[in-house]
Amino acid sequence: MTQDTAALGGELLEMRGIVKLFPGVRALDGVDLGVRPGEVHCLLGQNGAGKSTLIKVIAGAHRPDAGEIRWRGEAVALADPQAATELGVATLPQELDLVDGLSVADNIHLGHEHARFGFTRRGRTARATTELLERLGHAEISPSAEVGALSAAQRQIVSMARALSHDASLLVLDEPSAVLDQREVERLFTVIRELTAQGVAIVYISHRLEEIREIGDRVTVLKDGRTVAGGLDVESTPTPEIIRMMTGRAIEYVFPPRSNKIDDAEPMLEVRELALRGAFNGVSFDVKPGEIVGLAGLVGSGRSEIVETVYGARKATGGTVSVDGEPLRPGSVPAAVAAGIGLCPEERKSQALVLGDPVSHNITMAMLDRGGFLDFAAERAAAEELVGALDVRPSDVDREVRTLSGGNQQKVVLARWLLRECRVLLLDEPTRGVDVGARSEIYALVRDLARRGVAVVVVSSEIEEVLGLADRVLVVAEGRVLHAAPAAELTEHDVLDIVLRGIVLRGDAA
Amino acid sequence: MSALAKSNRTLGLVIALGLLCVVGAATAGERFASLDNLLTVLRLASVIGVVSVGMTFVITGGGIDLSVGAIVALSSVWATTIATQSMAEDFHWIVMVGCALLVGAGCGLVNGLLVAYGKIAPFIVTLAMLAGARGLAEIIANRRTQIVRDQGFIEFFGGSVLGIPVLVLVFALVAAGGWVLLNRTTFGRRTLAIGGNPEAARLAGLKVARHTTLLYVLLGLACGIAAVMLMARTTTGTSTHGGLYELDAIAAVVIGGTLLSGGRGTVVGTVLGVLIFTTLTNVFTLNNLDTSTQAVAKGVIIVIAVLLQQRLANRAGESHAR
Amino acid sequence: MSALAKSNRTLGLVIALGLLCVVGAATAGERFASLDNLLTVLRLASVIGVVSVGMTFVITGGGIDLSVGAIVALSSVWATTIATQSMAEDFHWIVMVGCALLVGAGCGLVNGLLVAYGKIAPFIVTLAMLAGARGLAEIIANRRTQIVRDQGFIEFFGGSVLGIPVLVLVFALVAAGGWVLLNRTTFGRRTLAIGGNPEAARLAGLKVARHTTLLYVLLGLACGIAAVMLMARTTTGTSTHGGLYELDAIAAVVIGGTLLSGGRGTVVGTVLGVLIFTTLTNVFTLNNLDTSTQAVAKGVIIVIAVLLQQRLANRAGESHAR
Amino acid sequence: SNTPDAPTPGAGGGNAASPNDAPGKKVTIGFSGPAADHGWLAAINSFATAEAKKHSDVTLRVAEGTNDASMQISHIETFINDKVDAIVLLPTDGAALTSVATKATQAGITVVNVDREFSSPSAARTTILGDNYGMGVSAGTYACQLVKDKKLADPVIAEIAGIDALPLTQDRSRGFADALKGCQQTVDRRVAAQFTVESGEAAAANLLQAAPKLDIVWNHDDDQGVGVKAAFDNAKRSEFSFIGGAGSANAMRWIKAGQMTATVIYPPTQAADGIRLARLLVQQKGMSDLLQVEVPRRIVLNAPVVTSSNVDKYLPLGFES
Ligand SMILES: Nc1ncnc2c1ncn2[C@@H]1O[C@H](COP(=O)(O)OP(=O)(O)OP(=O)(O)O)[C@@H](O)[C@H]1O
Ligand SMILES: Nc1ncnc2c1ncn2[C@@H]1O[C@H](COP(=O)(O)OP(=O)(O)OP(=O)(O)O)[C@@H](O)[C@H]1O
Ligand SMILES: [Mg+2]
Ligand SMILES: [Mg+2]
Repeated sequence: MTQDTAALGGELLEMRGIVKLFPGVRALDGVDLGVRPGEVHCLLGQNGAGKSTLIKVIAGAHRPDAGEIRWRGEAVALADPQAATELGVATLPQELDLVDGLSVADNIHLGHEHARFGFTRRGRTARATTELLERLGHAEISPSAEVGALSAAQRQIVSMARALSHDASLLVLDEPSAVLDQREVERLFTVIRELTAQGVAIVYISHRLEEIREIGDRVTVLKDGRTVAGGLDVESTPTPEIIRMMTGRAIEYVFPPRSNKIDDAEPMLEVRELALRGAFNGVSFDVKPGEIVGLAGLVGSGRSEIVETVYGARKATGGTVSVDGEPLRPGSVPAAVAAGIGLCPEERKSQALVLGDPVSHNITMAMLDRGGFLDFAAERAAAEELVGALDVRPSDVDREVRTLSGGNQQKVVLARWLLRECRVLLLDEPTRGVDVGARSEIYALVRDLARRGVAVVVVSSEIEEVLGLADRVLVVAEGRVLHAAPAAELTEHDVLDIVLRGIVLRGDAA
Repeated sequence: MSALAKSNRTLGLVIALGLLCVVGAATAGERFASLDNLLTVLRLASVIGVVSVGMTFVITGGGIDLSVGAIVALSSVWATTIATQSMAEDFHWIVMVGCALLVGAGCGLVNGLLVAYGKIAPFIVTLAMLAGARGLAEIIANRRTQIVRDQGFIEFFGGSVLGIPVLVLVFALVAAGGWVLLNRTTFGRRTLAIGGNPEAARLAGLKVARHTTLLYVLLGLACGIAAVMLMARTTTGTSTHGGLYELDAIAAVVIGGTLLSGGRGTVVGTVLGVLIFTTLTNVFTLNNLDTSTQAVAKGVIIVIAVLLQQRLANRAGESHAR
Repeated sequence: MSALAKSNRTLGLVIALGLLCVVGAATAGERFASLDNLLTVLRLASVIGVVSVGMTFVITGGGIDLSVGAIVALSSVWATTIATQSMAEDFHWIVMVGCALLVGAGCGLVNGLLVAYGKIAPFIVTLAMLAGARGLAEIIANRRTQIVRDQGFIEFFGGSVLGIPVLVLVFALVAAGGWVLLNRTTFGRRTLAIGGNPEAARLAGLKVARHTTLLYVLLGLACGIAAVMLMARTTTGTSTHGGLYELDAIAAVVIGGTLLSGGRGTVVGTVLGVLIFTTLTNVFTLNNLDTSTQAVAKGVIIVIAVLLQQRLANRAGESHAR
Repeated sequence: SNTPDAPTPGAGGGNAASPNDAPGKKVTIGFSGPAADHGWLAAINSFATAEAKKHSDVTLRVAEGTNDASMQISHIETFINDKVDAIVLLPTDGAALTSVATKATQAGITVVNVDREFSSPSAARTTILGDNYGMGVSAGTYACQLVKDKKLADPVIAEIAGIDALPLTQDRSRGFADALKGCQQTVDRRVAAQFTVESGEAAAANLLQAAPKLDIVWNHDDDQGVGVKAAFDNAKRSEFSFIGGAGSANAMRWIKAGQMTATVIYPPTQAADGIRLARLLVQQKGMSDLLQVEVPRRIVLNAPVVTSSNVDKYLPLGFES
């Protein structure tokens, strides 16, 4: 790898005055960005600030309407993804772009296959794949497995391996940690440090500010499609200052206070010996009205499957779920919804949203089980109110959900169940991809719902979030509930101990 | 697609239809522009139009139905058997109508159940129904053309109300009903959601399987109505009715702007699509084109029309880079 | 779908075919189980088989082609015009073969360009081509059946090598080539990617439009080959060749397990699908079933076969709920 | 006017010139028939257009051929709107077109019904029928003759029908079976094709497998016959007598060459005759060969059998398909 530019301290990638217009939106309105070889350059900004759009410009997926791009000092036009790849840019997009029907190995090498005369060299491909996966600490993923059958986290790993497979000199990671747990994030950081040591530049996007602190060298902050601060040194910039630049106000990154008036109520949601063959067994817990129960655990521990089974999206092979004392018909989502349960699923794009439909339709979707005529005025009013309440940006409810930024899409899903006024709310990774400001808002909102008597179950890979938000925490590993305790009695360290070693160090089951 | 692009797409169809009319008027003059000719076109459009409106729902909901023609045939045959007709004689011709609608809806139900609960690809299910229903129609009719004897029936459906043929009225009613159902009711919205992302619809608590079944029943019902209209128009019931309706209906729906992959549907577009195809045939006939040339011209015109229409829609959503 | 489920799906097809053979042998005995009959079935399967293999690629790549039958007709007509035949006479019958392949590929190219660069829905493009190519074939042939005079041509393609009819060999070659292309080359992998997630394919730097065009050219070429086979088999070229091939080919592909929405395709499944349909007709004929009963039986058998096959595939992917 | 030995009028234009041919009042004739996706139907069309061209006073308007009754009805409606003088109609289905034909007649248009008969006699001024039932009878009678001549004991008789869903196919099969009853024979094997070369080949190939030995094969249609014959040649089977139907030029050439036993004529000139008659009717002339001053209400064309002994006479009539 040529390091001349690095030696000169020059910039590898320099972008100036980048403008990108979408119908009705200036997604990028004059962005400047400079990335040096061997650094981890963090890109920060609220949901919809334009980070992913900027990334897509770098990747050659969007053509900017104005602006200049220099690569190693020379002006370049990133006309298409191929041009970017040829320069040495590899991207891990926010919305994983994998092909479900292809194997892990084929996905990783799509577009730059190991081939001779057009024939794929399968042995070579498999070996290269295994190598990449090992490097990421995931040798257990088989190169021949179909990607469609992998879990969200595994897909993230494959996507990561795909980005690494290019031998790029600039690696762009758009929220790579959103579906990863702490252990996985650590592994990711190890790989990133290896790469930067070789002189590879990294552009890193995340809404988890503590990650930025740990891995970042410099930050660029975007706001409303503009660079508000470019190339600040991470060490010397305090977090509150960054938040202020992002949001324009000072936000305390805090969890709302717990209420303490729940103990005497009858449980709203009762789960008894719930089992799903091949996934989990003997899961029992109660959630009282006003209570927030968190499920903590590592990626792949079966938390998503538990909530999906409670919801009836998967048919339980044993056990019962009751709401307010009434047992639910297993395997029936409509029954669950009728009984007052709502689920924000893990993958918003494939499981929750109709991407081509307007925001308002997506918000009112759970109300459609009632027959009759639509009331457009009421629909619009309801959607606008929720969009306002959750601060979805832009606030236009007629906009196709597809065109919203990731975090704002998440808020739309939340809005759906707020409108439905559930008695039980199951939230699977509710803040995935949500920015700091909105996160606090969501926490407050969830707490507020609880205060109004809703029973809430939260699944999150961020242990801190589970501990901070929930009243009570269940620690899950390999399809079993290992431990249950009031959140106040657990620390992050405890939880990690439990899931990694499978033992309860202190405290007793609730 | 933005609302603007959507309305532009419809505009494109209107323009295409308009151009066609201009060509018709220029080449055939009076003969094209007369009220009589208009009614002829509308009457022809009405049968396949009813089927196409039903098809709009199934396609919008993410499905497809190849068996519509066969269902029309079976319904027409079943409703004109000696048994049915003599029952109709004893009672009222409404028996025949009821029979056709029931058979149509029944076939639709079978399609729907196999697709929604049997989880077989709609293409395969309805291909099987296509073979099965037409075979059954042939067996029932013994491959003879069955003549409708009830004059009341023929007069009712063959007649006019305020100068508008009843067939055209039926089509108008079905189209209007379809529009309301798709755009103004939760049923329509559910259809769009299920076609757009079935998994999301399921997780939002919608009864996807039941709804899908209903869509096919609805289309079956439309086929039953079309069978009644054909019976009135031809005064016969036969297993050869509805030949290639599947292609005609799907073509009209897709030209109209409904996405073949589901999630986006327009009844107005479908009606325009049907009218474009029917008018095309009419203009050809008036101009005495031979059949082969007609076929080639039709192919070329379809492509040009869609290209034009897309340019229009794209202008609205210009910078909408993908 | 796991590899297990996939192979189980193929297993389901093999079992269906096996059952069909058992039924054939039980009901028609010797007449079914003879080598002659086997070759007859294979010969019948070979023409539509070649088209279906080509169709597998287009569908896997996320497209559809309704014009295959029309392209076969046009190729056969063009390759048997007096002009072509006299050129063939002067030179060699290979001229006729070349002509058919060129015409097929040319039509495929037009389809491909309109789909990939014109961005028109494949359904519409190929519907237009269906009308256009058949019309053109009629015009060229003047709706006559053109007889192939070159005996060398007929003898070559009508002959056998080591007891295996040349037609069957051609089919086997096309199928084997198709399998290798889909499963062992970057072209095949890219086809799956483009069908499964075109946006991801684009971001991976694939030339999606060019590749899509190629897929249609490939299918056009397959249609040209099928036309040659048909010309040899029937010793004619006519505009009625290839009637309803679009349905037959798509049905074979879908029954075989290729996803109609793209992204998953199997040549082996397609070949089995073709064989099942052809054997079905053969068994029916041997048993002297009338066409209507055949149609009904066919419908029922399709549904049962697919249901069975799904149960098998599901058992493999059990816990894989939904 | 048709004896088995006399060619149908109109086709070869072999008739003596009659005063009827002299140009008269201008006549606009609308012609509508099924989709010409088939040699015989194409011949119907081309004979009709050729006939119209012969008369300077005739303007012919041809509607798109279709197999959809509803579409054909709208074509007739268009003709009515257009106020043509006469309509020559070969219906996709006689019964289905009856009501619109009645409407045309009531509108004062001369309707000539060709080939497939309306269900009401008052729907048309005159009807020219190729006799489908009679065609089957001719084929069956000839088959019986063969059985007797060749002294076949327990012969295997097969039938390759056309599109089975069409009433005309049913009529042909019924005629064939009825005639066979006359010599105590039945149809042992029956397959149906689609009136196309390709389907004929496929059906025949399967038929040959189903019946290891055949004595007589009647194929309804010479168009699909090209494919049927190809299947016979491919399988190198010729132990049977091969009877065709319709009377294409190909079939006649085969008969001449001894590759086919016989074919039953089903005249493709019906529509041309229809146009001739329509013109006469509109111009209020009679048929010059008849003493009767008016055109008859119903003409049923004969279905003669062409064999090697009389093929030369019919060859000029054979249509290229
Ligand atoms: N295809 C598109 N069409 C129209 N508008 C778009 C499109 N893609 C993005 N936008 C708009 O551009 C703006 C920037 O979006 P972008 O996805 O870049 O945000 P982001 O910073 O990545 O946010 P997040 O943190 O939520 O991922 C948003 O207002 C979004 O709505
Ligand atoms: N569709 C699927 N096909 C095959 N295996 C699956 C599928 N979905 C989940 N799994 C597997 O089931 C196990 C539990 O997954 P689940 O998604 O419930 O875990 P989780 O704790 O929610 O983790 P995550 O953070 O990834 O959501 C994992 O090992 C995963 O690989
Ligand atoms: Mg983003
Ligand atoms: Mg999860």
